[in-house]
Amino acid sequence: MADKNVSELQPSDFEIVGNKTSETETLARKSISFWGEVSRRFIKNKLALIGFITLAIIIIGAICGPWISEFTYRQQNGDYNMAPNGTYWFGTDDLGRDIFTRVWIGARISIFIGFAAAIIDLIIGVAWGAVAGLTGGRTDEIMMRIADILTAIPYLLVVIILLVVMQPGLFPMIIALSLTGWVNMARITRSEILKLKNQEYVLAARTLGANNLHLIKRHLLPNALGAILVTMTLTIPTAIFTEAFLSYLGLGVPAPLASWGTMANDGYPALANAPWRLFFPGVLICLTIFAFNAVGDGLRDALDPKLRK
Amino acid sequence: MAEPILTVKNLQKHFGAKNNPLKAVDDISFHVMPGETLGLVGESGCGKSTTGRTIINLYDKTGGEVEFDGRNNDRLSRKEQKQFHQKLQMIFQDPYASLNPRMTVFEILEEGYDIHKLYKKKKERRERIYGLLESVGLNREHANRYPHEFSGGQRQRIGIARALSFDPKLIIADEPISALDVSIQAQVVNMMKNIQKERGLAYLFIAHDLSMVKYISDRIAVMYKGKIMEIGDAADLYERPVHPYTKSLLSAVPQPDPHSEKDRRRISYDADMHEYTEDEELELRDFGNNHLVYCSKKEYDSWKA
Amino acid sequence: MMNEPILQMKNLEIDFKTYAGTVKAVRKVSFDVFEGETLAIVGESGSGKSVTNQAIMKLLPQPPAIYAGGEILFGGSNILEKSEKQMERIRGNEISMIFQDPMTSLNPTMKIGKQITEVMLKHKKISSGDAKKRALELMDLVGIPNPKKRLNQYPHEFSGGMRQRVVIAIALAADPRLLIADEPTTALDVTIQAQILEVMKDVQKNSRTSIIFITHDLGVVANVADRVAVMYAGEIVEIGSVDDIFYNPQHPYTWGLLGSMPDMNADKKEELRTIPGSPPNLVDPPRGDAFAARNPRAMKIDFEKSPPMFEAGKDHYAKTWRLHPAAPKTEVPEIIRNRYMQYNGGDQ
Amino acid sequence: MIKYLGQRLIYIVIALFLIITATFFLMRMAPGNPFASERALPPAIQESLNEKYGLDNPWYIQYKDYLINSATGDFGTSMKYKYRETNDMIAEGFPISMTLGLEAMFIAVGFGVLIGTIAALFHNKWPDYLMSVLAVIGISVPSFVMAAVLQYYLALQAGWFPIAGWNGFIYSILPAVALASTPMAFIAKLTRSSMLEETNSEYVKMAKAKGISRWVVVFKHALRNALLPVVTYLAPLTAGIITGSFVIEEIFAIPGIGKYFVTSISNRDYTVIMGTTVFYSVILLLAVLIVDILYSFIDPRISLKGGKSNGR
Repeated sequence: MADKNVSELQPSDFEIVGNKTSETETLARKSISFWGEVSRRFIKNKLALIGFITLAIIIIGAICGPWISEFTYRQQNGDYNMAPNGTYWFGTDDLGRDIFTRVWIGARISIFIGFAAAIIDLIIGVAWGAVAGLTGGRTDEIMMRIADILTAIPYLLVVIILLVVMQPGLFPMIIALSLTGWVNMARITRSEILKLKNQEYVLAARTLGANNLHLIKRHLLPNALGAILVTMTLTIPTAIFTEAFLSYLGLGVPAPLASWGTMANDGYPALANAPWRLFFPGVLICLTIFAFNAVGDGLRDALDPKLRK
Repeated sequence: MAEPILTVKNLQKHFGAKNNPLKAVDDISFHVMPGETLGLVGESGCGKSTTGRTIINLYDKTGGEVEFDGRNNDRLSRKEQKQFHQKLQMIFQDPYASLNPRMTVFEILEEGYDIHKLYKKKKERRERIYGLLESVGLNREHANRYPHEFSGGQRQRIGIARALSFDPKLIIADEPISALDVSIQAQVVNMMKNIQKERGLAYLFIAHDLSMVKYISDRIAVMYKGKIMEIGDAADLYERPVHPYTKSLLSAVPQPDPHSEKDRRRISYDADMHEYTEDEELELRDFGNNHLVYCSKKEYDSWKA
Repeated sequence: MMNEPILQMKNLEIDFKTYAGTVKAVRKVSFDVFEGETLAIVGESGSGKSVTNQAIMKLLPQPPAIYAGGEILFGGSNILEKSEKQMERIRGNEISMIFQDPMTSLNPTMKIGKQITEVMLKHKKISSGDAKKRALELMDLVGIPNPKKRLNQYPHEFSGGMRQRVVIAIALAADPRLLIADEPTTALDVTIQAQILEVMKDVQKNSRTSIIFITHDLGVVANVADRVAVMYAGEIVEIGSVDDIFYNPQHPYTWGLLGSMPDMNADKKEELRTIPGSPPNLVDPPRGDAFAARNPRAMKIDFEKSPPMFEAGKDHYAKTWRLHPAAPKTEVPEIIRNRYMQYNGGDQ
Repeated sequence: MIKYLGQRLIYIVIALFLIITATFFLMRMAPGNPFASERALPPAIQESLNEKYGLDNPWYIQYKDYLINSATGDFGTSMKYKYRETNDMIAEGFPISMTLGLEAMFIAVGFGVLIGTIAALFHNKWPDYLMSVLAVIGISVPSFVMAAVLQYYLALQAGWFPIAGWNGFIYSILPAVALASTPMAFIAKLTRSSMLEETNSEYVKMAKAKGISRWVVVFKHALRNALLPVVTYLAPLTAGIITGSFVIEEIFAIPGIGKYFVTSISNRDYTVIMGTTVFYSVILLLAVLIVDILYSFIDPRISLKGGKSNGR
């Protein structure tokens, strides 16, 4: 219909045809599940995507790195402090060991420590936070006072003392890292549970007769999952950083095992003449911490309801 | 005369420290008849929402008794507990917070049946849920959608459908329409009235919008600082308010009519004007066809005349 | 009072760039504001009433907002062409604004006195001593008890109603010519709302300030307004005096609004008139009359061409083909007509 | 005010008590004997050393002595350097560590807030992206890697700075920057998101509607409220800087307490370890207290009578 102007309208134009309300009932947006929406927004975040890809590369490296190299991480093959070349892609250290293999073995250990510490934080922290948040009243008060006092204690000092006393090794390192790490997770879980506990859809479920278990399973945990996941992704890099830091103080995993931290510590004295010994583990530590932080921030923005257009 | 579906005697709910508690609900008593709508109005902080949530056991009461469907809700057997959760339901204010964002509408509506392990067979449950959707003016196609895809009005209707899962006898509506636009409010209110006519269920309608409450309620109770100031038949209370607070409240409501607005004078209310002395007995006194007003004996005589 | 308008809005168009496409939030809106009058702009959420008025102060962040067309004439020049520097001299000085939520419109860590005097010190050549004196006067004017003590207090020490009075005092500090109130009483209880409306009417009486009062509550409109503009889907669909709009409404949407609001004095329990369906999606607004899809008496032309503003009486216009000479005669719905005859003997 | 302070002081005492007890019992569990490090000492010397350090009385006596000594600030003599008193070591090293620490904190807070504010003001424009990249680098590169990089390029290759050692301001620049890099990045991120939140808040919109110029709105209104979360972060920041100093002092050979602490660890010199640990804990706990008091001055809503503001 060409766009008529006002004057040449005929009476037929004014015949009543009634409304078309059914059209207005259609839902504007196509149906997309919650997690579908979250991943769509996560991918649109460039930085988070770069972080995710870096992480994937590092994890693949950790898994297949040692296979594709013909050297083992312990093998001392006589070429001391060789710069990166055809055979030793990342060069060798002062005992002639191939840095490429050691760096990927180190990757396994560092990442494993990071995840292990984060998972322990998750288990203790979420349990402690959920119980405190759900029960409320006296128990909540006491549990949170304990958490406050624990945060007052300088976290790294306790870890250092612990490692000094216990024989340094993988297991004591994980214990040390997660000793006071869980407090942060507990606090975040508690605030999430407190916030969700008074949400109207949780009250509605309670009026339908749901018991606490049902509430946790169907409402509290799924909705608190976002915040917990974000905190976990940010705990891993802190744990990796702390492990490298402690190894630098000579409290790392004992030789011949090697984490990035111990490798960096060994490589430091030779900084002047064999910088690659510090360069490769150092860069990988930085990339891993960057990747987890980028993914963690990306997840937080993707889960943030406010940003939902 | 029929048994009231809900009887509340000297209900109290205090928050905060024992020595000087915040008396959110300060000794109120009222009843709701089957199929009736009792409006509960008052300004923010008067305790109307707390009253609703205490009756349905979302908050533990500090004192008093609540009897629903003839049974005191403190001494309920397991089976009676189940009945309590099925026959007494609640709808909430914020359309955006009353539905779990992670669940589809189908999952939201079937939650009641999961909890009470009813309608296990898939087909039977699906029929039941489609029925609920149709009773609130939505259709099957909306069942597998997520809450964020609906408008405020539609979400409020889903909340009502959820409350109808077990054909309740009483629904406590805690400010169900104050977050909606006026035209959408009218849609939801009309639907609530139709559902009431079809199913004969009662409403405890909590709100601060006095015009809408008058329209939907048979009887109205006015609350102020945790106490019921006046309770009576809706038209009677609006035309012949007795308590000074009710008068002040009604005088403050602007009407969609410029002429009457020009000469409407606001009456202010100051709680100390009563000058109650310690020994005066304050209680709800009957001013005829159970229009009760909270006042002292002295006031009763002077206002009655 | 109907002399030279102090503000003229002509065919204002505002779009918003969103990930779902460009939303045409304001579509060719025009209205005038005269000196000393209160123009109420009423509409439901999403009608564009708030966006239109924030454009007057050029407060819309760009991006995502785009001033897509039209002009706003104030003090002889077009506000849309003014630089940020020029706007800073107008905002708070010649035009000021009150927002909806008193709880968040005040800086929580700054004393009340300072937030009031800040405006005067910026716009008026006035010593801080005089500014403080003026602030005390203003606090008294808007009904804040013992202002001397309260001047040095912080926002969290004030109740909602008191905070809104402070906000009004701030808006009046540099005695502006136009005051834009964006749903100032929506977040308040009914008794406090009544007091705030009184304060605003008193202030207007003795200061000749024009007020644009944005709200969705028709009761408040009836109380404060001299003229009323009804907005729907980014357009003004009807504009006229408060009596025209309440007693002789011409646009079907205005009927719908009036019908869905229960009247406290009506004792009959007839069902509320509802407007079926929901407002259109403004990413691609409908070609014809935006309200056509929800209007049971919609005509063919409504779905093809957007109606111009038709004159329905002196200074009373409605944007509906109903008023076109060739359109079939349709009367104002019966329940609206007799509702007003019933208790004020209108001449209908 | 007093009630609030009292509550915080109780926390500090409890925390300190826990640390002292923890360190004491951890030391007891330590493998072998602190003196067994180099060569087996003849029994007579062994005997006198145990005597001197009271290692021969039952454990609870040792615990009691230890508690009294720590309370009175006497942390005994170093087991490694027989003639050195732990307190002297701390007295010597503390001023150096403090200067380094304060310098690093100044850089972290100063530049962190500056970068964060600029990034927020030029949201989604090139300064914002540049600042974000800087922040990501800061967070991803641990202090000891940054130290090595700075040392290698700026000191070794370019020669602008001394490689290590400590005499004069020039020596403190690289270590301070290395120490401050991660906290600075964190503060920048914190300030940026907090500034973004404040600049989009209602009261800032109100301030703009009052005709207040853009920069006055940012600095007089938004920034002050945006800094509240940064102030809360100051306590964990102090902890981060102190623990960071252990490695940085080691790398740059700075004779601060950090260095003593690290050497005492490798030498398993328990008295020095315990002494420095308790000393650090006292500093950290005081930092937490100072931050709390500072916070209550900035944010009037926190009334010190128990932290709850009593809006009318």
